[in-house]
Amino acid sequence: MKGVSTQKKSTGYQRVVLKNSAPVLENESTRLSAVEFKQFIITGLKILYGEVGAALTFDVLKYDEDSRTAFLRVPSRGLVKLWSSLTLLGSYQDQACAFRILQVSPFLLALTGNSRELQLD
Amino acid sequence: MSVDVCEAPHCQLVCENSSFLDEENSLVSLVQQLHFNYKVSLLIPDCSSAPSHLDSVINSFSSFVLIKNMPVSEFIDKDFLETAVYPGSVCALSYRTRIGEDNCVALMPNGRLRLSLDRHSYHLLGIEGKVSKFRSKGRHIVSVDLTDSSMAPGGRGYDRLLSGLTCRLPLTSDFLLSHQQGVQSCLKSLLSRYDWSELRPEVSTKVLHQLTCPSDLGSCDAYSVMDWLGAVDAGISSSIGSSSSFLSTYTCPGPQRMATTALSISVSGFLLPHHVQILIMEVRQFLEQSSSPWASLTVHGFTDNVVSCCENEHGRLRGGVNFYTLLMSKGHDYKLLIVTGSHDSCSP
Amino acid sequence: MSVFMDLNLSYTEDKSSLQRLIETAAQLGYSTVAINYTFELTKKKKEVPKPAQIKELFEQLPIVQGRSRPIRVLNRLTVVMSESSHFRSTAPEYRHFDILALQPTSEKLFHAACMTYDVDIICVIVTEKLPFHFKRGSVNGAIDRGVMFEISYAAAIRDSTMRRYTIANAVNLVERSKGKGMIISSAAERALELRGPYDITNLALLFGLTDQTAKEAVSSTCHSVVRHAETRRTGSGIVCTTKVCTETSDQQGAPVDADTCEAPAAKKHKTAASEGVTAEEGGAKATSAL
Amino acid sequence: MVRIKSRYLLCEINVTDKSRLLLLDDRAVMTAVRTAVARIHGDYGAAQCIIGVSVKYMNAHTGMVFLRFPKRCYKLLWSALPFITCMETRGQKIPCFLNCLHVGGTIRTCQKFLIRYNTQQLHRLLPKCKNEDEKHVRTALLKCLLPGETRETSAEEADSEEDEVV
Repeated sequence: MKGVSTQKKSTGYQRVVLKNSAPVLENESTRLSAVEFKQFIITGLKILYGEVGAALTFDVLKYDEDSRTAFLRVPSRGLVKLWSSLTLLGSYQDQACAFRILQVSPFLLALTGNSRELQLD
Repeated sequence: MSVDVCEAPHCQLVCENSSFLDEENSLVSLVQQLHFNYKVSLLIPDCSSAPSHLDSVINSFSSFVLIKNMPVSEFIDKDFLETAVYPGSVCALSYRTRIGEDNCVALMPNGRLRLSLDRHSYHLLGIEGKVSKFRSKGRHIVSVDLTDSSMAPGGRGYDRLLSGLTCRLPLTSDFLLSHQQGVQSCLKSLLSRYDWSELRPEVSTKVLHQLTCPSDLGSCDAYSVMDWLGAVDAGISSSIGSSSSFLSTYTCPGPQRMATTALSISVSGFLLPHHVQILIMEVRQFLEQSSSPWASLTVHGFTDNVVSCCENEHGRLRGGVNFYTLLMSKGHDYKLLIVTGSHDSCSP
Repeated sequence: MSVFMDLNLSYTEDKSSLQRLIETAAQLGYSTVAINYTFELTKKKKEVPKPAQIKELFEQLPIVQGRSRPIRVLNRLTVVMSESSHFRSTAPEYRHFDILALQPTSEKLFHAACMTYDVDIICVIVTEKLPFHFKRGSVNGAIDRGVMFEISYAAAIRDSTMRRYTIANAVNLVERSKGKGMIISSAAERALELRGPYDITNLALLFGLTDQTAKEAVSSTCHSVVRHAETRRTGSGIVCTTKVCTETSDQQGAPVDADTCEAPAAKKHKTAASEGVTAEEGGAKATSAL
Repeated sequence: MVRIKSRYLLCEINVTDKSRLLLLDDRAVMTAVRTAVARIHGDYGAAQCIIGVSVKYMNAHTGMVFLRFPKRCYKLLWSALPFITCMETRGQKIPCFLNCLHVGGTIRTCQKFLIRYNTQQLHRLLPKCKNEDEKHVRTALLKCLLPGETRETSAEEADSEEDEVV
């Protein structure tokens, strides 16, 4: 019988996933495709962190056009940058907008089991 | 970039390879120790419908009740102590309270009552507790063993707690309550006094078609396994891009194969560890008979839970994540992945 | 850690937009908000505004997201001060407000605000380059007195130049105060300028705050401000009422209980709002004496 | 009294046409630095540039510049310097690049380094000299080593003294 237990401490590798309902636009009828969505976030990064920020790699894992909800994945060292640039993004094509970050977790798996989403009654 | 902006959240993943046949495996104790489970999700590849016995186990998760506006002092009510606490097997957790922000309460089956209080409430209650480990300013954890002799009704400790909870700090909250033998029969008198509703755990079954999965899940590293399972759970796998795609570079880890069907079942609610245990046994049995090479079971705990694994304190600033994944393969071997994370995961 | 607060929602005449603002704040998970009235004494005719009654705004206050309690709404007055005569500490008009804030525009006034004026919050200008340098002495003086500094972020969302000034001024302040005694609020005029508390915690990292102080900036430090305001309004906490329950007074009488009841109260926090503490202590003693 | 910690960067402005170096002034350099930082690091970088960043000394003849950055973010700001390709002054664009020679905690160390560096440069140039000029160069070199040190120090020590004290 083997019972090996290993401990791993993640350092550089780790990824962080954000689930964000994004963006809440002033004009509800505006539609955003996945590519436009990513482009928009890159613009935001570029505004706040310049060309260095625009070079940050992140993935749009899933994007739902109707609800404008997306799963983003970013290396953990880029989390603060990406998150803060989303926070400070205030307008999309001259209309006010806001990103609402729903959940942040080092594991994608944790995003599907958020007990705060439990709605009873 | 200056240090502050590059700071990475860190978190630990404990990975354990063992076998069910190993007498010393820690699985049973781990499952039993996590009292407050929010969601169990199960993924079985190469399987299109759950066999009846597995199905019945999934549907046998006991129902729980939501009691509104109940004072915490009800937990040390003499009747309640005798019918529910002393025999054990009752679980209660304050609902719609957030750890780190509000006062949270948890009652564990072993009769321990744990309160996470802010400074002000802590001083009002006047029961000794510990300062929260997570440096949250002024947060205190009060832990009382209700089965202790001094906590028997009439005892000095009991009186103090009672006066604390009824007079100085009349804490009320919504509670989720679950009982191994069914709540209604055991706690009739309690329920009669409050507004309550009985709820059944929600079961959802999905059959996934043409799922790309790693051909050898066991040999992949733990992080990619977790990522992949998460992707499947979130429904991302179907839109997985290539490594050069603009939108996403996420790919299935390792050598791939296509599973024609896969079964994904999730149960969410207020689940008792006892039932999780039964489910694990059932899946084990199922694996031995079926053609599926492995099955994965993920158990998510409640985020706003005062206690985490091994009765340690759970705090969101450092332990927002609390879940474990069990990868079971044929031949009674399993791989257990526990996240003992220390990242302030966020869900506003 | 206590609940999340946003102590600065700009007041607008438009009732529905103000309602929307408060609803959004509740939705984002803020448990307490303050409606801010800005008062600038430039033209002589201007009078101190009268706060709107919260009851008139809402029949029923919106429920905080994920909780079962309604949001708490306070009123706050910000006095923009370019001359020392602009702020009259005893003005009866100020009494209508729960929280009193001051925005000094020169170094001298900043120092005076930090050291002497009886206010709860000192606002840091974020829309332009700081007209003066923060002196460590003034900053520490304010922190010792329990007066907090406020950075608001809505300007940073609106405009790129202001974003630079917001970050620069905030960084400058944090450097002097080491992140202590700082609150971050929105100063939002529209609902879309509000951000969630966790977003702000993350944003505060850019200002040079640590994880811990960043979180405090939207929670416990704000709590201290509210407490400080309560004490200021109740005359240094001399007059303070506490709920006393009579049912179990027999148990209270036991000497052991009286001791334990008092002990934690005595070693209470020596935070900024120390006056508030004495008030509570008095309350606790009163309870145990019964 | 707590000092605001700064870092001083000693940079050399390299231009193709040496004569145009004289057109540059403090302001041109500062603007070039600010623009580069804003481009490379965006608003966040630009915000760090608002307080505590300045051109402390500039020698238009040799193209030497002392830049002062706050210590907490000097690496961030420094990383934008290589992206400066030209400077604008009096309506003219001067193509150039900045070469950072030394980073010091005080102006004094930077200045000491500069003198040593200039001496080295002279030594390097020495073999190239024709015989007639050699004498002149030698004397110049000696001057640079001993009296030069006192001469330049007096000019800049005042600068390092006025290191911001708050």
